Amino acid sequence: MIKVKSLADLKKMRESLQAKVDLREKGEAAENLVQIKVAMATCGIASGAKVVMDYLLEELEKRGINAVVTQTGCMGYCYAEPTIEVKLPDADAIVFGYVDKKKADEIIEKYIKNGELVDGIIPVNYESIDDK
Amino acid sequence: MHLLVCGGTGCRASASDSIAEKLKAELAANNLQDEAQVIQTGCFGFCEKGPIVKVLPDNTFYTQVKPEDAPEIVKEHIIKGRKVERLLYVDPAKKQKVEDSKHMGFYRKQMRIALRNCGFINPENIDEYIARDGYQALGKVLTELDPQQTIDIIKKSGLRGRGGGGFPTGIKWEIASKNKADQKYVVCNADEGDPGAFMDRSILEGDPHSVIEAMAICGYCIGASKGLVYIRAEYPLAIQRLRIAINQAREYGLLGNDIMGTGFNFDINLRYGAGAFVCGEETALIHSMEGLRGEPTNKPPFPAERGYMGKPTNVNNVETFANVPPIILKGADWYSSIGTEKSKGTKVFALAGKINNVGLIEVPMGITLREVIFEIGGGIKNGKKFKAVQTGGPSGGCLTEKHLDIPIDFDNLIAAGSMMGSGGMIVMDEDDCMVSVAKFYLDFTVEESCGKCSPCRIGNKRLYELLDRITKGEGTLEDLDRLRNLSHVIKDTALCGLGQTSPNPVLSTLDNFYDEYVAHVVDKKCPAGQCKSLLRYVIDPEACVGCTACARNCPVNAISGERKKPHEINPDICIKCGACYEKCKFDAIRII
Amino acid sequence: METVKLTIDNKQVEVPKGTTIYKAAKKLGIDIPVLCYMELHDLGVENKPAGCRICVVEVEGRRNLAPSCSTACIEGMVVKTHTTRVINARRTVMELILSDHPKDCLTCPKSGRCELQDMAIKLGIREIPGQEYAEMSTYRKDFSPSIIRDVDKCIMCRRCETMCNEVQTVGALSAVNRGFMAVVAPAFEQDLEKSPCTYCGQCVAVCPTGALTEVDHTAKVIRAIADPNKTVLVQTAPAVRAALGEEFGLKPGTLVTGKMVAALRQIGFDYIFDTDFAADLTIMEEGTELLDRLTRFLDGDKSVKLPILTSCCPAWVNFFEHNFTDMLDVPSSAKSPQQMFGAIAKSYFAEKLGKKREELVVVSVMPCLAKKYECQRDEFKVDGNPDVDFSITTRELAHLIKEFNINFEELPDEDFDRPLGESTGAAVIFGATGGVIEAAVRTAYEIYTGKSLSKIDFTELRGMEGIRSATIDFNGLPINIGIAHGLGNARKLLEEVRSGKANFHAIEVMACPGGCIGGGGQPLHHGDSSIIKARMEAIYREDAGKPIRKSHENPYIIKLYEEFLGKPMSEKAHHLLHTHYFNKKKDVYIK
Amino acid sequence: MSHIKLELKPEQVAKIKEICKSFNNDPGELINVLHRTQETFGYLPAEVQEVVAAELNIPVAKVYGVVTFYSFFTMLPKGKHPISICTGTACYVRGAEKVLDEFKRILNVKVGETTPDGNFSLNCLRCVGACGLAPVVLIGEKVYGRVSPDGVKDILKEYQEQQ
Repeated sequence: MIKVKSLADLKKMRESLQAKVDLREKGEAAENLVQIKVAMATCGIASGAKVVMDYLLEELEKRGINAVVTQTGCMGYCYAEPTIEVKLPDADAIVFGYVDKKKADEIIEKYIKNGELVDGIIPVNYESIDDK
Repeated sequence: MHLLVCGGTGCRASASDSIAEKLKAELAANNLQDEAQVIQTGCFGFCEKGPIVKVLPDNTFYTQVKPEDAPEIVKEHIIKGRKVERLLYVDPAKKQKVEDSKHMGFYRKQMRIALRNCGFINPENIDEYIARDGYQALGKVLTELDPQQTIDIIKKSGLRGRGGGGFPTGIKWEIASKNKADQKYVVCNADEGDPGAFMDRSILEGDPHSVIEAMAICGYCIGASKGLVYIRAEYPLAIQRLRIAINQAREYGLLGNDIMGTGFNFDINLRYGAGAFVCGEETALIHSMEGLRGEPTNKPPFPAERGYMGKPTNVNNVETFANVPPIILKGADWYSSIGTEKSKGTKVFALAGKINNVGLIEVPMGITLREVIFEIGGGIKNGKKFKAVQTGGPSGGCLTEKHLDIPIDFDNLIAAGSMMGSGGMIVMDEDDCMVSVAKFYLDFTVEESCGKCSPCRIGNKRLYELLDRITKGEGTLEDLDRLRNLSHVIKDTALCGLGQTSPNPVLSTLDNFYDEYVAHVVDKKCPAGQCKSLLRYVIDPEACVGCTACARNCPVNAISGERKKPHEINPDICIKCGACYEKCKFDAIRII
Repeated sequence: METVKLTIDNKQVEVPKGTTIYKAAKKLGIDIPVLCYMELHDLGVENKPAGCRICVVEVEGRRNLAPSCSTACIEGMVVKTHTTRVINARRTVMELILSDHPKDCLTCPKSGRCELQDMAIKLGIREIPGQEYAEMSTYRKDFSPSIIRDVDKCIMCRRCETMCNEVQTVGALSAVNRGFMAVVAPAFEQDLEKSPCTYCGQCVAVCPTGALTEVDHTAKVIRAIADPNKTVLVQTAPAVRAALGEEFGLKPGTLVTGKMVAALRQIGFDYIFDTDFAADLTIMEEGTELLDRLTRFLDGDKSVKLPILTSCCPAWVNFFEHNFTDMLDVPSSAKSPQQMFGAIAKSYFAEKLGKKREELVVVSVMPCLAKKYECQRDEFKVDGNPDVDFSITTRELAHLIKEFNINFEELPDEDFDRPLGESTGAAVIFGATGGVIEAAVRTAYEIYTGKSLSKIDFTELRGMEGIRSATIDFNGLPINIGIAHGLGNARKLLEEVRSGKANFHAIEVMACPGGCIGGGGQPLHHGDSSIIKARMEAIYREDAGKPIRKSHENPYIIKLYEEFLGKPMSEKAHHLLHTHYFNKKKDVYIK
Repeated sequence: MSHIKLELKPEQVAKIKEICKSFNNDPGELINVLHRTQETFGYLPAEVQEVVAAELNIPVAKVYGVVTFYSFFTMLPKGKHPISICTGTACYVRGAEKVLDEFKRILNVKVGETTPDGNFSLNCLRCVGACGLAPVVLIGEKVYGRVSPDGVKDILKEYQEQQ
């Protein structure tokens, strides 16, 4: 089991974890690694985020797309739940709202495969803590 | 290239659909459909200047676009690569046209500190938190700072409690640190009970480690080795994620004994609420954690002196804690540079009600209600007129048009007759009857009053009864005076924060919507058309063709009239069910 | 001691740090009205939920009004106790309380002694705005053998809850429900009868309103007196004479034994007897039992249960039947004086009169509510006929006297009837905590040692402290004695005994703070515990003035044994004067 | 208040004892104990409270005082499908009351009641924090968002057909 025994330990750990993330983002498979986050807070799950997440996991594998699907917390767009964030290699992350299976299919086929945007983008309108 | 057309409700109302159509047609006409695509998006949250069209990849932001602008956009921008100057957004402060929307002030309206990781990391994976500087703040204070230095940072940052009262967090910690005891406690108040507020839930669901880390920092500062999270049982997902997070932190040795080899011990346990709003009050919360009825007790003694199990206890809410790690890492000066003079940093609000973009937002203190409601929130649903916004939950008040440009902070909201509360913002439109809204809140307080002190136990019931009479048309002008006096006395005499603030919805609506009250008691009318007892259904003889549909559908036979002649409703029999109104094909039924 | 200086109503005052505004004002002679607040200083009991909000005052610089009962004084504080804001708030809050309170004052048992009524008068409440459409919280009425709960009248002062839980540790009452329907009640809002209530009546003694009152038996008593076929006997408990006068405006601590007897005679009782007689009898039985257990113990009999526990307090009996079910064979088997009196009256005295027991009605006047329950217990009945028919409280007797239009103060002193009216000083002190054990020691010592006591007063056994102990030298044999009053103290002491930490030979327990003088049936002290102290002094005064002060020297007791019982703990005595105890713990593990 | 009588079986008593023991029979854990007990039994009838009180060594009146203080605890058994209507502010302004009325009308029960067949019980709760979906209805664990009065019938149908 990993134990953080000191601050130095923790810093080392952060670096290796960040590197891991970087690797995921910029590593060998960078050309085709897609990262998807599904907002899975109460509102999201209540409006069907779990179904969407399961669908994405299954379909991406079936369609042979190299992707990482993870859950995350509330993105804040409660009016547009379920929401997912898709980050293609070398592109800014894009948030899609009102995602159901049909929409997810469209996102895979059009955006993920071909980089074509589809309806239902949620414009991100905040500054993150890292911006300042 | 992409042409993003705002498909938010506000822009749609102003013809964004036909703009998209036009753009598509124009592109097709120029045989550019493969070069550029038209995409309808969710709301840009800038409905005031809608409809919006944004061009990617150059981030050009066109405002107040009309369908007839489509040919120009395609010809100039897409074909010739020249921006359509006259449609560009003009920065109101600098009076300059903004070419790249990344430089628009609008995008700085929201700023995420407490929500920094929500929606970014997998809350069930501690590694992702650590990769985003998680537990660095704890490490820093444990190895580089002593408790007082840490408290000084928090004090200097100007952080105030986000649970409602706005008490300076650093001072609270300092008091608890100075009280000597063999055991002290850090308590996280996650009993978010304001209806319409869900920021604490979102933080716990999206970033539980930030709360754990901050509690440990607090434990170090005040000299406590035990932490407790008092969390609503109604939040199963938050409980689950918090549990997972605590276990992971323990596994990593970030909770438990000798954290990071510094000799500091700290661990956290959960206590569940069981559905009592009053337990958001810290003394009531402590009693509840002790297995008792959640009744508040008189302060002083404050929990910092005598709290959980009679020991010094520091209670902060979830959002307050979530702000702590960034303050430690980025410094007090960074934090205090955000916000207003007396209210530093950001505040998370839950926008709900009759607003387009219901959601969770985090904004710097000092932003105006107008910006929040009309820009971030995308304005009022269905193009209705804004009437009021209720902040502070059952303890707060209703703010109106005239308050829209007040910079939001703790003190300004109180001055305006409301309060920050935990951050719920419920927007109301012209269809909402303010007497009914006040009654709704009083119904809540009556149900949630613990019953310990007489002003709250009986007084709120009487306030509710008065409001109920008014909505039924039985009120008098004297009742309005009674409402006011009773409200003031309850505020003045109730034992705890719940009772002391429970009349706020009454007082603020009395202050801001007195005419509406008068309409109820004098004219016996409800201007918003909400109070059933005050409505009257009548048939407009001009419009009525005598089809008899209304008479046939009336469940109590209150409608009479000959076929092909105007009908009449007998108000003595009518039960105001509205069946006739719905069945009439000729709009002949009027509600007055 | 650290002190703080503050200003109240423009007057300077200096008080110890931590003093409340209410007490600081009192020091200045300013009486801030309080309703829920109650302090029984001598007993260390304080009830300050800060719930009623009547005692609010204005504190300069404070946003809202402060409850003076629970707000500590701070250096430099400026307090105003009667500004317009305060008066308006107090009056409005009072109107609110009254808007949820029944208006049947005319027939309310508390009328005239009701603190809420007094407050309404003091604050000049003349009408309750909006009463016609104000909903009231209503609850089922609860009639137990001793106590009536009419909690429509409850104002949530929580005094009863404090007494029941913190002082008595009985735990029958708790605040239940929330908000408007919040009230103090037993579990599941069932009747007290189904709760572990001991009927000690301390809740009734402190209730400011008519929410908790005693079951009134005066009408039944009057009917019995009026019945020509009944011979009505009355017995009066020792603590009654030390408190009854208060109901007629006499100073607390005034002894009214003679006037009380005269009044009872005027009311029309056929025989005016004294429970004190039975108290002396109790000493004979209980004292003998103590010596018997002690001798057997000293002889090495391992089966002997020590310490012996007194059993004259019926609330205490109820308490251990609920809470110390593993120790049911430890208390003395002697009945209480009330029941001994009834048993003797309906046997020995009935024989003397040549009447059947059914023709006799025995009424007891008690400082106690549990006595009402006790006299209804099945084991104290013969073929359904109870040894004691009705037990009325000191307060009820005062009502009777008033109803019979008797000018109490003007009454001459009269004497009890014989034979059951003769008693000793040892019997009188039964009324105060420590008195029973002192009386027992006086007798047991002389019987055990065969010597006469040189000093009759055992001051080491007296006092107001909750738990006391003393060792009495029985001619070289140290006898360890424990005393507890208040059931919470009794629980503590008994738990020590159970765990083997304490080593006593005899323990006296009285359920009520101060003993019977502080009983639930006494004139209301309204939170002034000095009244209880004054009664105690009166009790010891009465003892000191008695010609005979040891129970075994009571000539009528001696005669009773000679003529009827034989000797203490004889078979007949056992049959008439002893009892056994039941396990009343609710069996929750139902199949 | 009406109370449903329940006779406890020895194994039920053992279960309660086990729950209490898992919290070290600590009276301070009363609320956690009650949560766990209600999870097990569905509600907290008087007898269950008696056992909890005995195990934690506190007066049963105090246990009842706590049970009646917190709205999460109930002494009445819930229906097979407990329906909870969110009447938080966001749901209120978006028409929760009309949705509630429709449930009342169709099921013919009042708030707090259970249908005679024991299938549905109707309750209100304050804010589940899903205000974006207002008005919100919960049936069991399932959340229904943006419910309109017209939609009530369809929602109920899902459960009625299961019979």
